[in-house]
Amino acid sequence: MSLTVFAMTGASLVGLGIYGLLALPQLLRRIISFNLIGSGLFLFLGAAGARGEAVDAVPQALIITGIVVALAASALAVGLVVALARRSGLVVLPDEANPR
Amino acid sequence: MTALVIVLALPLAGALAVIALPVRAAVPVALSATALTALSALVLAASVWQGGPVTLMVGGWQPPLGIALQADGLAAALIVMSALVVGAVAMAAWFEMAAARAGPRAAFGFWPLMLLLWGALNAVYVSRDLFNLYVGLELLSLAAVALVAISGTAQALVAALRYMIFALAGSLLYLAGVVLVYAGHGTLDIGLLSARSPAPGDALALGLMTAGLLAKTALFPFHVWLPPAHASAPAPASALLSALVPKASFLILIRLWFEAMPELASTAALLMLAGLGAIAVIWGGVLALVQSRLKLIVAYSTVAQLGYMFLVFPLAGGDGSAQPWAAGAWTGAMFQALSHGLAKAAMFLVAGICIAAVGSDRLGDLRGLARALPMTGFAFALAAITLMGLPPSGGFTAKYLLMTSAFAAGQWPWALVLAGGGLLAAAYLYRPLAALFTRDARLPVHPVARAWQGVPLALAALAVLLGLLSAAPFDLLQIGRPEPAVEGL
Amino acid sequence: MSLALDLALCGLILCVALGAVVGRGVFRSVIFFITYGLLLAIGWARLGAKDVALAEAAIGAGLTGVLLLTAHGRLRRMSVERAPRVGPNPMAATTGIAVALALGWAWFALPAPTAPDLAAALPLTGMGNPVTGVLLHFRAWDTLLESIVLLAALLGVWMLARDVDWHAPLGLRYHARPGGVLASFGRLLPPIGLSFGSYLVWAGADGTGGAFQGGTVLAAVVLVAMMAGVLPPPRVAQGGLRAALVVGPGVFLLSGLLAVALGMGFLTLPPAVAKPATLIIEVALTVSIAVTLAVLVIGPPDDKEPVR
Amino acid sequence: MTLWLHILVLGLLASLAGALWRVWHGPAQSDRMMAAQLVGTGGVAVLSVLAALQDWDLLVVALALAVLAALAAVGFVKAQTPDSAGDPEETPPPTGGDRRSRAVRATAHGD
Repeated sequence: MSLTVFAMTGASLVGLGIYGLLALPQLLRRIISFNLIGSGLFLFLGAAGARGEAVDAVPQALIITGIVVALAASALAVGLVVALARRSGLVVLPDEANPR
Repeated sequence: MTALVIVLALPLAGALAVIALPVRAAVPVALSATALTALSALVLAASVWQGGPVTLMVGGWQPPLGIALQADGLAAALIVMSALVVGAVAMAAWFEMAAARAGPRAAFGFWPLMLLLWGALNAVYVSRDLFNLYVGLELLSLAAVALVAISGTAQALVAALRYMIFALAGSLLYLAGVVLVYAGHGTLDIGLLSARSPAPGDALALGLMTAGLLAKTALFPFHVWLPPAHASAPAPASALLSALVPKASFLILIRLWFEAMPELASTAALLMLAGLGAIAVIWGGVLALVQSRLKLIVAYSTVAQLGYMFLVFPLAGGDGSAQPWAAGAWTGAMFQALSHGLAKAAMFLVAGICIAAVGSDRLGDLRGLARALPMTGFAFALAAITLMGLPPSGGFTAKYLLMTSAFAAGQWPWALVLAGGGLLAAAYLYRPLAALFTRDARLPVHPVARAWQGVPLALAALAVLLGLLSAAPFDLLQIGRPEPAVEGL
Repeated sequence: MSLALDLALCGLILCVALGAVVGRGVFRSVIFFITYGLLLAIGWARLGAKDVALAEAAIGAGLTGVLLLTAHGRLRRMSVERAPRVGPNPMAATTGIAVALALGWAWFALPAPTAPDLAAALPLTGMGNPVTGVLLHFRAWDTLLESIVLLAALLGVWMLARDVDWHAPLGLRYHARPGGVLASFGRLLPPIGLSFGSYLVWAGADGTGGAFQGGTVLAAVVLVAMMAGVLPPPRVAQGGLRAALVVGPGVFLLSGLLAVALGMGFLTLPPAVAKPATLIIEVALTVSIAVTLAVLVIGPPDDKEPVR
Repeated sequence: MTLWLHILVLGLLASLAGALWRVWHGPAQSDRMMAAQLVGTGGVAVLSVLAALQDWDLLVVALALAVLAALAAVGFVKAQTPDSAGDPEETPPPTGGDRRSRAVRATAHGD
């Protein structure tokens, strides 16, 4: 039962993160939303891996790998956001997709 | 097996060495790592050719515990194509990314990033483990985004950020599918998954993974990030990004739909994938037609050319996989992946030479450039022949195979797409060709080393040779092909 | 009773995530995200995943938090205009809810759990902690690639430097009042953190811990020391820094190639030497992870912020 | 005993909820940051009790949280100064338009 609670929390976190990603233009908040989606997925996986007799170690290892990868991606994304603000003062993406 | 290990490990080891060693050692180390890896790629392809797929259990652990790597014919072909492209890009970058031209920052960062990107590509080509593929894709995306940002302008940063957002969203969608697969089956190995007992969540998992990979492959309507990103990067980086990076996520799509979960491939889903591909061919072509910068034309052409590869899904997937035309369609799509890689890399390297020669890639500024740089103009023309799909190029073989399969399958609308896409390519490539080969030169031309000019020419020639000598790659691609159907065409 | 506990905890986690997404203002969002990492670490502890809890506490709550906080501080000063205020977005809400519902449905449709049998193979690795066994033996290729992913991100961050700053020390110029609280703290934390981080690496073989968790704690120590002005930030050109960045993945990769040269498979560690070899790899990885993460958060070489 | 420990954890979680309320309301940035530090302290407490309840290894997690919580506070303090790298302690007490009072004012405005 507890596992279901965690899995549902994970699913809701994914939903919340997707909302944030689509609805919030500020780039730092989008990075936060990415992290919410990732950790929600990991929570779901962790709950699924804890269903058996013993807790499955493989999902735990996958999740640790995933957390580190998410940190790497967040760091690069944050760096890009800061560099963009430094060059042009923007904290959201300009609307047009094409460079001139 | 040793060749496979070298192909996987040497680019990564080269990148580590380039980072650790003093800056002056970077170029020799990177070039020798590139040469050795390219040699091993050829050895690997030869051993696949002779002995069938090469398999490697990392650490000696069998799946589901360990990770299996396998180089089948398709992976070997992509590894060789990538080695050729990276080799050419490294040669061009030797001139173009020199510290005197590109600045110390870009000159430091380009080499390790190129090698990391290559290592990630090779890792993705051979991996049979869905989570390992996720890690490989992330490495690929981060290196690719960094290569876009290397130019340092605000415009490049915007393009890199947009790319990053799409790449991250794609990764997470893919990861969601991986999570569902592991929760349902307790394994991530593609081979074990094909023999699994189906679970209700499988369709959802496949859908999520497909959506994520489409975003990474820049299929319409997820293509908006690609042209600005590929056009903002320095030309050698653009060549890598456009020729190679989308092929990795496309290959995973092939692995999922043809090997891991072929029974889930419903006709409607396959038609939708190909339909999006068809729209991409037309829409990418139309947008390429209205651009005024060479790099943007070439980048939009990537959107269009990637679309052709998706015609493989209804022609060779699902129920169609047992049909006589499946082999032709499958091979045609893979030929498209290979020949587009070679030709597109050549075009971006040409763009780099143009920028070095006249300081701009606007069509108006390129007028008459072929008079001063005939090798470069000829290279662009050869690459254009492949992208238009004219005989005897590799692009022609690809489109011929796809078209005959489409007629044999009775799915003639795809043939219209192939024909229309070829006409559009001719139209959008005519403008830069006409500008290059016009008589009146506009701007003074800085001299460009002949060796540098020879690099894209060699790549473009290879793309044409792929069509002339299509028998060998054709046979290589059949090795380890899922469900080898009756050879019909 | 424990169900009530989990319900309360998950409720808090959801509230905090909601606060991070719908709350107005970026700073509030960032702070909620930091508390989110904290609560999530408790959640992992409840799920019995101690190693994940440790990783989440160190990375999710610690490093990502400080990364976002410093970025927010800089954006506030550098941005020309604020982000436009946005109202509720029905399209985004529908998409989010649909995906959440689909995942929720998938949970109830999951077949009975099947897991690979680790018990038989684990003794061959010499590891008592199955998670470490999976990370460094069964899925060693993942872990090697993952350590290289960090390096790729760092190269990417360095490429964001301006050309004029390239030879400057990494990050901003940190300074603190000599003898002040921060400077003293910068001297107090390192010994504690160093011993704790090293303990985590050592304990990882059989108990809770591991190279990534230990490396993150060490990175935190390095960061605090740099921010307190105790440790001068390095330059890209420094050979020692660059060697430290690659020693972990380098040793890992070379051990894998050595195994090939000796006629075993790629990344194979024979049971006889598995335990000491793993320890060497882990120590090297820890050094690289600590240094990479610290300079990743410090950011690219940067001289002075533009004043707007 | 187990029951009491459970009740203790629930009580601690309730106190965390109180701190979260402060994070939501602010109004100043420093209010939010201090509340987050309070959540960190509460989290360490929760983990310690959980260690007694489930597994003593969780004390390691609690310790990690305690060490890392300091990092966020340092990052916050650094972000408050105009050059984002200094120390608010460095300047004399506010006497008008100096650095510190500007930092404090920026803080009081919230976001």
